[in-house]
Amino acid sequence: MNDVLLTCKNIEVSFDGFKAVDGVDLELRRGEVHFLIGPNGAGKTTLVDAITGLAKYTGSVTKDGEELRGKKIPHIARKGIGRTFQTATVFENLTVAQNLDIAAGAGRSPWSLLRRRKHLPQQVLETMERIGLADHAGTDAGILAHGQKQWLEIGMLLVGDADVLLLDEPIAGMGHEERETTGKLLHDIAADRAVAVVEHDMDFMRANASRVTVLHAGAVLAAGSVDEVSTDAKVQEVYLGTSNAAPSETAPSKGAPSKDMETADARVA
Amino acid sequence: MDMLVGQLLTGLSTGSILLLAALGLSLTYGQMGVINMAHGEFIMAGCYTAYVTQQVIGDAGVSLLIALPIGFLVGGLMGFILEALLIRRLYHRPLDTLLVTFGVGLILQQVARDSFGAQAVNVSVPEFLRGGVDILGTTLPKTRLFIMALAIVAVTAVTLVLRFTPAGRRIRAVVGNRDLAETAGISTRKVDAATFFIGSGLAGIAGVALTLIGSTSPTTGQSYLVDAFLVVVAGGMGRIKGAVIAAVALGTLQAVFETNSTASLAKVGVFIVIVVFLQLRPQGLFTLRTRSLA
Amino acid sequence: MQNRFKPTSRALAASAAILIAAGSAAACGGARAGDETAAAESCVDTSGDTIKVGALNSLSGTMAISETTVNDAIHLAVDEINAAGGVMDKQIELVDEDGASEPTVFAEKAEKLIREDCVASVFGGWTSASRKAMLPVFEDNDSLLYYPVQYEGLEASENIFYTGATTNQQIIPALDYLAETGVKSIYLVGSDYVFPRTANAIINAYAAAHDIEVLGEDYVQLGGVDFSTIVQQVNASGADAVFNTLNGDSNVAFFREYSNVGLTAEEMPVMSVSIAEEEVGGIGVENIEGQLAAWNYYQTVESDVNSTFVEAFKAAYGADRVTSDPMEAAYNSVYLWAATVEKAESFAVADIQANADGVSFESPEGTVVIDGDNHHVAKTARIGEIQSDGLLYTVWESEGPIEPDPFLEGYDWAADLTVTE
Amino acid sequence: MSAVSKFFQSKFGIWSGFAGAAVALFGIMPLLLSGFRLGLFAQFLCYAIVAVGIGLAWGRGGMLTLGQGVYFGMGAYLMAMHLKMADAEFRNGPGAVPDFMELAGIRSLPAYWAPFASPVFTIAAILILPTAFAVLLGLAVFKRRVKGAYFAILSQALAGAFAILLIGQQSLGGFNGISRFQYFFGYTINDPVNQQMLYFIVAAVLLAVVALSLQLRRSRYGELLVAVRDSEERVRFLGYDSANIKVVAYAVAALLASIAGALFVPVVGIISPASIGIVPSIMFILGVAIGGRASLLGPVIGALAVAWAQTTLSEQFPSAWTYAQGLLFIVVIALLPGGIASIPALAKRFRFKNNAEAVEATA
Repeated sequence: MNDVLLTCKNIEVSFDGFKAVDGVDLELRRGEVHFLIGPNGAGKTTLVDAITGLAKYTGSVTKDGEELRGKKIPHIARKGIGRTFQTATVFENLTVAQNLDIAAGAGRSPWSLLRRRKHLPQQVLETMERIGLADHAGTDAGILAHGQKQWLEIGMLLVGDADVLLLDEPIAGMGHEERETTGKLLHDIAADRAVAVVEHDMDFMRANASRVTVLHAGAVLAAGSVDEVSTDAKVQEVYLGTSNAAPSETAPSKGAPSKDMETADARVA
Repeated sequence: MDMLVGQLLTGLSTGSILLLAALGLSLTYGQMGVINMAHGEFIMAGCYTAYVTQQVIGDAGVSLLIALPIGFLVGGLMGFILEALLIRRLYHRPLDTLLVTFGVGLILQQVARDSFGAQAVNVSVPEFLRGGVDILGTTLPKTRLFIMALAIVAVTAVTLVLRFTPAGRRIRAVVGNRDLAETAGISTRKVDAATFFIGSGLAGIAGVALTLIGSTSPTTGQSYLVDAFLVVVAGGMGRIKGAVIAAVALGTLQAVFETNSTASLAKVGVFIVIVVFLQLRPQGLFTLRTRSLA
Repeated sequence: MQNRFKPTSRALAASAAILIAAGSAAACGGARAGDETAAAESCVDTSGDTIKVGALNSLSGTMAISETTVNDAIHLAVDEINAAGGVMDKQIELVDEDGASEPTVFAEKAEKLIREDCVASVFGGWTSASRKAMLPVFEDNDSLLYYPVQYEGLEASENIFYTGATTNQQIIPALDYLAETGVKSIYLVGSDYVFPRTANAIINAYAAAHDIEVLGEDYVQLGGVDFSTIVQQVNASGADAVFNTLNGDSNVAFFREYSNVGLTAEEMPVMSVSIAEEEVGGIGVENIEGQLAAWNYYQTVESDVNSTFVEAFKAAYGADRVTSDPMEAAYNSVYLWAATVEKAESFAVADIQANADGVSFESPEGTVVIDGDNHHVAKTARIGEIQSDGLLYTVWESEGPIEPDPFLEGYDWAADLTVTE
Repeated sequence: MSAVSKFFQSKFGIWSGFAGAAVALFGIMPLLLSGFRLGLFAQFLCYAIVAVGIGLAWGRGGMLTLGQGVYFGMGAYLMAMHLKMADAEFRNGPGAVPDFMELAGIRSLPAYWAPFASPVFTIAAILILPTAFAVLLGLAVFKRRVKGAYFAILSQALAGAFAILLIGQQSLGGFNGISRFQYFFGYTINDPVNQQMLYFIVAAVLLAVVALSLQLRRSRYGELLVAVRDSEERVRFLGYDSANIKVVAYAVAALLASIAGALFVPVVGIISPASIGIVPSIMFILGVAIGGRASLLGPVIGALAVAWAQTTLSEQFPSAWTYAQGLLFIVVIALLPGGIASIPALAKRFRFKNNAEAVEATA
């Protein structure tokens, strides 16, 4: 179960001389829900950008032995690396089924693209069940609830056969029940995939992380299990010493997640 | 050698005209991400401002100097109204803004036609700008030197305002990161209005100045607009420095093409150069925001 | 659901296909190349006490500036003729159409005037493009167009009467004048379209035969307003004169640049063929004073007919209005048509064509006479100088009307230029 | 979904829609309109064909192409060259110089004209050349991720440059363009029966083009195109090369414009740079916007409506028409971005909202 799906070595990203990511090593393994946490500006999203081909970097990202640095975004996506965005990005004018069908078809031949869809592919139907949107197949994605959009976006990665999922704040704006469902979904899909989650919500992290990497100022501060990380002195210093900085980075729209790591919410835990 | 100097000077002169026409456009694009197709008509409004001022005052020299600030106000006010009535409401629809402002331009042209007649009107060149000056064997009309000077003044003024005044800092903050600026307590709405006022006012000034060398008719703005757009496209939208370099480069290119072939082919040549240039430096990449794709 | 409807939808598809096929088959019976086709039947109604004619000018778009004045002149002539009793005792009813400055619209509206409004003839057109667009319409429907603007020649249609100057009534006299005044070298500047290109071809041939050196030939696109490079080159060439075939707004920019670099009419006169009284205002008299233009008519032409015409025009349209060559030619064209109708005692196209030769009119520019062979008009050529009041004054005029020669067949040096149809 | 729209989305509905349109175009219109008006209508139908392409590229694909005049012009000039060659050949034998060239002083046929004596070559050129040009330009632009307003401005500059280039070409009639065509593939154009045939051809092409557009919209490609319009980056992160998707729609739009231009020439009898520059190109957009850019029939209806209004209104009120055009741009795009086609849906939503409130009130 411990096979490594994605290996990042010494990733560096700089914008105009400012190093947003400064020598990060990361391994994503099948079966794990790997949380990336850290204060604002720690380089979490930038790291995801680098892996998915959006930001230029030095260092190396390999998957199945192939070096991905310098490859184009669509190529990396077809290698099985999928990502979501902080604001759920789905095709609002298309239905749930259409969204998933598009996501399932990146390898389709031009000829089949030009024909009408006769019936939905099996994996689309299965995924709709899995993300709880089977009843909404014909609903325009634009009128889905906030949380449903995020599930749909995850679903789109699933039907596209991505086995490395990079999720950027997947529970932003979700209520308690939705979080719980999302947590279950993450573990469910991580069974045969590697899942990385960029998240600020510490309760959610505690409840769901199989492994945690803490980033600070573009570098890895600590890595390990939840317990290892939460007892790490450096981490406590970063989070407690600047206790205002960490939570405030989460967008105001997120509601008010618990302020620090110690006050665990019973219902989620 | 003389030939080359002549072409360079002509290029500089054409470039400064392009720059005057494009400066405001570049500013408003950088600020709000919208293309204002009525910009040409703001230039035309500046032309007619010069005409009316001269009709009222009589003396060509005095009226030119008075018309410059009035033209700025007239253009600026038109831009301010356009921003408040339409552009603000179409904020997330840049392509629609482009078409809507095209409609505004059509109407403004017809208004000019109905109030001043379709025939071009004459704005006299003041005595002190008549004639030419010999520079390195090339005669440059004084009017063109005046426009060059005006372009330099305008660019300097805009740069200084952006850099050293509180309002300018706010504008730069919004151009840099709109959301962040908003969180920092800057009223982006007010800044938008101010930028549009300044950008359109620059069009008004350009209009006043262009009466010195061109015609003043309802379609005057159209003849500058496409070239101005190309300057903005090539210079990188919203970058004053880019606009300056692009204007001068395009002006020189135009002059060189024109000397060696025909003026018509020069236009086509410039277009091809821009498409090739965009292959090397596509701007689409810089506009992408990574955190959200909305 | 879908299955149940399938047979029906097939049937519908089939019926649609049959319909299309039937429609196309019915259409295939049309005339093929080489077949003799009868021209469309004329629908002109000559039974009442009015007769309809059309005026087709650009009332909107870029050409509206010039063409509305022509429209005014046509209206003036029609009103005068009606006041004097009409044509063959019928009042003229004028149908206005807007060519919108677009050749396709001219073609479309010409067809409408002929086929829907059933006009006896049409007056109008300005640009060569509009005339070329209308020409097939008038030929196909066998109707008549009176075209009032000077043009590049090399055309003679049975269905068009050209009442403006052709090249030998404007460009060649202008060159003669320049040669007479001792010009030995010229520079050619023009807008990039057919008239300047044709004119410059003629000028080059003339220059070669008359020992005049052509020092340069430059074109800007229509509407182009940047003349820095061209004026630099003109200035550097040191030519004795400039021959200007620019059009519209380009003239404004050109003359401003020209006077801004310090060039004057004394040093290097500019002979223009597209600047009339109305354009002078926009260019600014101070930029163009003393420069030359070649036309057949100026508002200042001294004759009783002209002073009556100018007075009538100002009375009808305002004292500040000026009259110009194309307006006068359009005004003439209505009278020439009326005179031809009276002579033929018929409104029919064939009768007008048969009787046109020799029809004359005492016009503001002097006597004009229709040439029945090429449908052009004999006209007096005049060189004018622009003076400080913005008007043009005759400095030279031809001895009497010049016979039109659209294909320049009477000029040996032009033999290489022209082809006869 | 209302019963009506459901009906028209069913197979039967689509077929009967096409059959109805065919009956109207082939049966009713020729009876209703005089020969002249029918010719005018054929001209409008040509604009409608362009509009279908713009609807695809802009409405579905989000590419605001302000330069469709370029492709319209290519098709038109290619066809005009053939017609002129055929005319000249008929009058003066093979290799003869078309009449307008004689007048421009061109004595021998330019080499690039020669192949257009062949009708097959001409038709192939009309279909292939503009499309290939659009593919090349599209790849150059979209691969480098030039989009949005940048693309709009570039396409507009292209139209400007193209018109200027044409004006400078005396061997293509320069500013005057090419006019005076006698024969259309052997048939005399100036013959009422043949003019009706031309109209039928244009109408049939329009129906075919609408069918093509319908198929593209309903295909997976059509969904993908909308996805690219709404969120191009998301599509790329799903593993698609979005540039290719856009290029296809752009090229199809170019192809349709070219076909429309080719038909325009025999119908109207003239093509000149005035019909293809910046302003005509942006006017193509107006009809599409008014009708409803993203709908199937909206662009067709909008293009017909604008062309009709232009012809009738500008006769009576030339200056008022310019105001109307400007106002239409502002009002339709700012207030009714979905165009006429969105009115039923808006009305329905309004009714639905009222009903829902009523239900809530009683509950």
